[in-house]
Amino acid sequence: MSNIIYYVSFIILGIGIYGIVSQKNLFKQLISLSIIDTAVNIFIVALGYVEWGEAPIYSTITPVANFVDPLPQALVLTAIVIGVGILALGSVLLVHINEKYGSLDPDEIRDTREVVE
Amino acid sequence: MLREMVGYSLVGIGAFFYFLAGLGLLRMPDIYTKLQASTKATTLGTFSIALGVGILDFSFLGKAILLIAFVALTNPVAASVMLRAAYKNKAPVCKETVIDECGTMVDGNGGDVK
Amino acid sequence: MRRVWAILVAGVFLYFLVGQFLPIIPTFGNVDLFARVAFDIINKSTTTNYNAVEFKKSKDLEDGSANVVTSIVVNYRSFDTLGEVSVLFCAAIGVGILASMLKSKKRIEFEEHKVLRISTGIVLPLILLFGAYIFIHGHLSPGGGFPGGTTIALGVLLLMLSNNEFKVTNVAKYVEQSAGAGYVVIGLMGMAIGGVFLMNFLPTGVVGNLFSAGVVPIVYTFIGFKVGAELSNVISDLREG
Amino acid sequence: MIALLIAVPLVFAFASIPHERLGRYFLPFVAMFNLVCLFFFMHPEQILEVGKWPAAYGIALVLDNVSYPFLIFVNFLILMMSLSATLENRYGTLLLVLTAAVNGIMLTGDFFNSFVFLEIISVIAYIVAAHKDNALGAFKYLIFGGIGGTMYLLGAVSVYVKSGTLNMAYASFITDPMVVPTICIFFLITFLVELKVLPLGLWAPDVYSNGSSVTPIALGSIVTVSLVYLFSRIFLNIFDLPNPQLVGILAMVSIIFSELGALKQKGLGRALSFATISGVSTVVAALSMRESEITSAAYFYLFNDVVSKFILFTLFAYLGERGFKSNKTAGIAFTFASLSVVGFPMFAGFWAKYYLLKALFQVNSYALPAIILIAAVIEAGYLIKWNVELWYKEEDREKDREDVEAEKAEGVEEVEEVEDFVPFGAQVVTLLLALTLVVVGFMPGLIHDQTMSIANHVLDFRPYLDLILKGGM
Repeated sequence: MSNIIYYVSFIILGIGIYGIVSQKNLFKQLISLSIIDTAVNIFIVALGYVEWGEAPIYSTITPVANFVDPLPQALVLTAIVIGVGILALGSVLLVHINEKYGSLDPDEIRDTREVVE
Repeated sequence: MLREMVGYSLVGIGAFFYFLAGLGLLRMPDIYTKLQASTKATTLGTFSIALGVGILDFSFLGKAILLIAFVALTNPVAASVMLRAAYKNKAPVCKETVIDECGTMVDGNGGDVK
Repeated sequence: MRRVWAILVAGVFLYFLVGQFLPIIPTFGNVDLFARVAFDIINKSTTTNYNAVEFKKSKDLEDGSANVVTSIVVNYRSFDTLGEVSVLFCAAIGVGILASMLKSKKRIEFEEHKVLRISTGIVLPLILLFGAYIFIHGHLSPGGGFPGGTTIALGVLLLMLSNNEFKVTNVAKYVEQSAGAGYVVIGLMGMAIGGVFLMNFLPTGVVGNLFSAGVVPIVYTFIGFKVGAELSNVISDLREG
Repeated sequence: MIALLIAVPLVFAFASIPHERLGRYFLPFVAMFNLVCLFFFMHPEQILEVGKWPAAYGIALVLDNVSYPFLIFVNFLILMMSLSATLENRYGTLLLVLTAAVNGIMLTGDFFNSFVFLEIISVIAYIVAAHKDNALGAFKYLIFGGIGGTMYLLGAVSVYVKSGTLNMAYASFITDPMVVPTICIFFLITFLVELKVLPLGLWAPDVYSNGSSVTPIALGSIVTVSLVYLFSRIFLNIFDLPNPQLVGILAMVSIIFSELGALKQKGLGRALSFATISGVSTVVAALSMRESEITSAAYFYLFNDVVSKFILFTLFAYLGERGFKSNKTAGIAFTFASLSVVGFPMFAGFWAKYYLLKALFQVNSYALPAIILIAAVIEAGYLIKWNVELWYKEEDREKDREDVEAEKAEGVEEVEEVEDFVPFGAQVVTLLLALTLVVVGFMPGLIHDQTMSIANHVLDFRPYLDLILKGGM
């Protein structure tokens, strides 16, 4: 039962994968990708939790170390920034697709393509 | 003792306003009334919760007042901008609407405006 | 049919995660910090012997930032951060390239809102100040270059939403250039002074002071400027088309 | 000192932001600088602990006998690409960062660091894939690559949980038979996506066939070589590949389907893309065997495949609708490259297939050789068909002129000399590479000695471990 946060992040991950495979709309696929990112980030932060540990910052409240593992947090910081970059890139690609084919649905795109080519 | 009573009752009032906001979001018929309910409540709710916590813990009072100032500065503007955007995009009005002061909405009596 | 496939794929994956992966990771909260490198990083004793660190007392440690996450991000694993900056940099360039390739070069125009415009005048300096605060205090409190830069870029976004004529000028590009090159140059300075790339060559000071942690605040300031300029460029590219 | 290989391209990339065209002039010089540094100032077996933090805490860059030849090869390819491809505005800057990233992914000895470099490479790959208005293909790649990247992150983090550090050498201490396969599956998914083994590599044909001279070369040659390096580092050097049969079967199925796909295609671009998939799948199938002769042959195969596909794709990009009648140099290079892909004697490709088959027969493996031979026959079929078609193509001058006029009317003023359509740089580069293939065809020892040395080093993890443990923990 203590592992519930792992299960939660796995379920979010499963939702993301389900979304990518089941959804036709390309924008929804991008959102699903971002959901997967989020799930993995939650999971990684959870991996570093030490019971009764505090946020890993030396301050007036916590002058001596009794911290959770800070390294996964640092990794997640990097992963979040990378995720943002990919999300921005994906959305501008979608703007392109929408301009070229007038739709974000693969079926309609295929029809337009056949007409064009 | 008095301090705690005042503080907790302020926090309680804030929580009540948040509850009202949630209720308004569920019960109100269109976006204008929904936003009206939720912004009023969140602004006031945030004010009184921040003030309540500030009174409970005096070292936080300065920060609480600052917080209130920022919320007062931003929240109404955000709500106004959102409503304006909804209005410009001709979001549908509920049937009970009587007055449209800007006068650009097609049908004063409401109904689904496309 | 698609849904069946999707449920199948997600199910297989979940089965793998729960059945294979979950048993090999420690249960939530039961982490043996001693077995991980993070333990020595928290105590700032990867090269020296173990000594408990105390806030505002410990002096001249190998790494002086009070925020341990920052000391990992900008000091112990600074090379990762250099890569991270490059990822964002490439994404920004990509958005620029792709936005300039769009056929409809129509700028997004709108009517200005007086209330928004006036209140922006009041709020914007506060937002910029807050962004600068976040990245300057990155080694003392939660925050750092990336959130700080994002906050600044949000200020630019607010300005853009409230003001129809506002344009991000070429200055943003020069800021981006000099801040990005500055980070690498700091790394190369470490190479010139200490012989190793990205070395922390300044004195680290007392844990918890503003002027401490050596190059960490400087690097975070560079990152803040770079991310702010970069994201402003992204926003402006998307608007100008 | 090793860090210069990464720092210098990055500085130039950052410096070229405000001036859009600057990056593309920097690129050849930076690649030259890297090559000179590698040849004259660096030698294998050295380690750099970035920021002076000992290996397990910080990030260690390692230059050893495996990464050294790979680095030289990749930087050579980048130099060749910078001379042959037409780079539009800002692509130069991107490729500078790509140079830094591929050098980084080969030097780094840290899982998370390699994830970061992998993501830089992927982000650049998505942008480059969208070249020539191919946003749909790029988006497909983005979705596949995004999942792959996430899996790599999960793998890296599980290494951290199990070994307490992210260092690759320390990760080789994980020997628990329960744990290693699970970690490896995460990494494997990434590599199946990025090395385009078929079920997960479905994005590749759309991306490679967009008709630009940058995309297939940057992705198909440079990125592929660096990822094959990472594949061998993780699965041959650090961990043992847990279920090689499965990978082998996947790769073999991928070879068959990609060759059939290539046969079916009407356009040359898509046919070549499928041929690339088949080539890389062969390398993956051979590498999964974990045997030194086979590994060496696989690297030889990779060399031949990458160089000849470089030539084919470059010429395809400039060819457009025309044939070889007006440009014999390009035609000769194209024919040489296709003969080498097929494995005609006197070319490097012959030796690649010969060594591979010989090594496979020595370990009594017959399924893969059969598939390789079938694939070679199919490849011979469609490549010779295309060669004949292009050599005997009657150039439709009327149509060309109409095209030119139509383009002029649209305001594009580039395609004017119909006579000499391949730029001078591309002609020289492709001819040079074609001659390299011939030279290697006569003297296979040149490459074979190198690949043998790589194979022997990559299959023995102790030198690598010693190099990093030198400082001690």
